[in-house]
Amino acid sequence: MADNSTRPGFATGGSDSAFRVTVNNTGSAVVVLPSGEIDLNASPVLRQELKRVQTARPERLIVDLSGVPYMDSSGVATLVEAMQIARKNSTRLVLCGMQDKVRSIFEIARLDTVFTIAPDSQAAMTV
Amino acid sequence: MADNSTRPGFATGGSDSAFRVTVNNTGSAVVVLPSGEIDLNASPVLRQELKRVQTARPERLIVDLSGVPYMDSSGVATLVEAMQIARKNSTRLVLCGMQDKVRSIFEIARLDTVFTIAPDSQAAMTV
Amino acid sequence: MGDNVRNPGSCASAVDPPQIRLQLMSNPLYLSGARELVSAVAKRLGFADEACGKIALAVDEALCNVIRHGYGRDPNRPIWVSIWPVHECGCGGPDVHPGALKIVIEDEARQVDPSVIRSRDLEEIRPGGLGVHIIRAVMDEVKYEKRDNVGMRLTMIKRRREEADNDQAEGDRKESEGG
Amino acid sequence: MGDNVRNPGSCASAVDPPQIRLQLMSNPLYLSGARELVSAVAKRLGFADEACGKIALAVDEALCNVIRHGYGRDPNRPIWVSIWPVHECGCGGPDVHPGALKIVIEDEARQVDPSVIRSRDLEEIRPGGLGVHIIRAVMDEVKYEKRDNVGMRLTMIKRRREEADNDQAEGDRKESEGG
Ligand SMILES: Nc1ncnc2c1ncn2[C@@H]1O[C@H](COP(=O)(O)OP(=O)(O)O)[C@@H](O)[C@H]1O
Ligand SMILES: Nc1ncnc2c1ncn2[C@@H]1O[C@H](COP(=O)(O)OP(=O)(O)O)[C@@H](O)[C@H]1O
Repeated sequence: MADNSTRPGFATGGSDSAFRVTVNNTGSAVVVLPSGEIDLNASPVLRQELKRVQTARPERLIVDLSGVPYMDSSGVATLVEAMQIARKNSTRLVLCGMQDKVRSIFEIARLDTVFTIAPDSQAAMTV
Repeated sequence: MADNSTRPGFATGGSDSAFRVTVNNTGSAVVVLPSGEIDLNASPVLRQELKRVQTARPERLIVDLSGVPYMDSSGVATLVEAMQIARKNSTRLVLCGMQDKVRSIFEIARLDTVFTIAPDSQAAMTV
Repeated sequence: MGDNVRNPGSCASAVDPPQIRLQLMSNPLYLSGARELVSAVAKRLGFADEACGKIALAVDEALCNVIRHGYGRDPNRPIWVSIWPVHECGCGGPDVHPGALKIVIEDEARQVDPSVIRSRDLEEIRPGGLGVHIIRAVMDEVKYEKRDNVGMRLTMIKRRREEADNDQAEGDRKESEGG
Repeated sequence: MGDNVRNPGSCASAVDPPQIRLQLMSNPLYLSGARELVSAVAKRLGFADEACGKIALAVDEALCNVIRHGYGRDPNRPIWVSIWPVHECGCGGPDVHPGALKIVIEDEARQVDPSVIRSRDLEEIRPGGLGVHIIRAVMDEVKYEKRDNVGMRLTMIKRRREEADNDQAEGDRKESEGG
C-alpha cells in the first residue's frame, strides 16, 4: 500500500524547480501529483509515471494538477492517453486542481467536458 | 494632503502587469510604492516620481518595495540619488518590504548598511 | 482561412529586421526559455497577461511541431523565432504600444505542403493533433509556407485588445480551420 | 584578473554554434525578455533558482551597459546574447546537467579598451558605477574584449554548484576587480 515516491524529471533534477511527479497511494485511490510545467520536455516523465501506476489497474486515479502552472498539447495528449488506458481498465480517472492557464488549454482543446474534473483532491476522491 | 496618485509606467501601461508607482501622503510620511520590475525601462518612472515628491521636502519618505520582485543597478542608482536629495533636505528616507532578490542586489552593492531598511511599512513609520 | 496574413505595415515589413530574433536548437529543453522570452516581450509591449500566456502557448506548440515533425526529434538543428511589433498606422517605433505582434518561426527542416499542416477533427478523442488547432485558436492570423530554399516558415499575428482583454471565448470564435 | 576565461571544452568552443542565440535591439523594453530567457534556460540546465536570478541580473547589467555606453541609448542597434552549456569532461550534449554556463554578449558599438570597463570604488556612495561590479560579483569568470572588426564582446561563465547552491556570500568572496 505504501507507494509514496517522488521521481525527479530527467531534465531538471538538481534544481529546486525541477519537474517532479509524486505518487501517493491512499488505498482507495492513486493520486499522481506532477509539479512544474508540463511541456514536451516534461511530459515523457509524466507519461512514464502514469503508465507505471496504471499497470496496477487502480479503482480510482487522481491527477492533481495544482502544482502545474503551464501545460501544452503534449501534456494534454499524455492525459488523453491515460484516459484511454483508464477506460480499458475500468479505472475512474479524475483531474483536479487545475490552474487557470491549464484549464484554458483544456477548453481550447474542447476536452473540458470529456474529462471528469474536480476542483480539488478532496472532491476528486468522491466525484 | 491628499496626494494619492498612481502613475502608470510609460512603457507598460495598459497591461495589468504594468510598472506603476503609487504615492500615498499620510501626513507624517510620504509613502512611495512602486510595483513591478525596476530595470532600465522602469527606473526613469520611479526617478521622476521620487523627484516630484521630494520637491515638497517631506519629513519622512518611505519607499515600500514589497511590490518589486526585481531590481537592477539602474533602480539602485535611482534610490541612491533619492538618498542624496533626502540628506540635503533633512528628509528621513527609509526603504522597506524588500524581497530576497532585491535585498541581494543591495548586498552585492554593499548598500545594505548605507540605507535605512525596515522590514515593512509599519516599521518604516517609526524607525 | 488562415492564409490571409495581410501586409502588416512598414515597421514590420520583411525588409525591417525583427526587434527580437531567437535562434535555438531543436531541443525540448529550450521551450521554456522561448516561452518566457515571448511572454515577457508581449507584456512589455502592452499585451494583457492572459494574451501573453496564449501567445507563449502558440509559440511552444509551433516549436514542438518543428522539433517533432520537421526535424524528427533531432535536438541539434536550428529554429528561429522572430518578433516584430506591428503598428497599424504611421509606426512610432517599438515604445508605443503596437496594435499587434507578428511572430515568425522558421526552420531548415523538410518542406511539406502547407495543406497537410492541419488539425484533426476534435470529436475524435485521442492524443495528438491538437497543436495546430491551438495555434489557430489562439492567434488571429496563421500562415504556413515553404521558405525559398529549405525549411518552413510559420507567420502568426496576434492583435492587442485594449484593457479589458476579454479573449476567453477565443477558442469558440474560431470554428473554421485547415490550411 | 577577470581575463582568465579558460577554454571551456569542446562542446562550448568557438567553433560550435551556441545552443541559444538571441538578437535584440538595444531598447530597454526588451531587457525583461532577455532576463526571462536566460533564467529559464539556466533553470532547465540544472541551476538553482538563486543562481538563475543572478545570471539574469548579470546579463541585464551587461545589456544596460551596451545600451548606455556602447550605443549611447540608440534603441535600434543590435545586441547578441549567446548561450552554451559547458561540460567539463566528455561532453554529453545539452541534456546532461552541464558544469557551467557560458554566456557571450556582443555588439557593434564603439570599441573601448577593456581596461576602462571597471567598477568604481564602492566606498563612494553615488548613483552609477555598479553594473560592472555586479557582473563580476555574480559570475565566476568575466572577460571584455574588442571584436575583430567592430564592437565589443563580453564573455561570462557561471559554474553550477550541486543542490545546496549556497552562493549568498558571492559578493564578498570577490574582492579584486578591474580589467
Ligand atoms: N512544422 C511542421 N512540419 C511538418 N509538418 C507539420 C508541422 N507542424 C505540423 N505538421 C503536420 O500537421 C499535423 C498536425 O499537427 P498537430 O496539430 O500539432 O498534431 P500532432 O503533432 O499531435 O500530430 C502533424 O501531424 C504533421 O503532419
Ligand atoms: N559595454 C560597454 N561599452 C563601453 N563602455 C562600457 C561598457 N560597459 C561599461 N563601460 C564602462 O565602464 C564603466 C562602469 O560601468 P558600470 O559599472 O556599469 O557603471 P555605470 O554604467 O553606472 O557608469 C562605465 O562608466 C563605462 O565607462
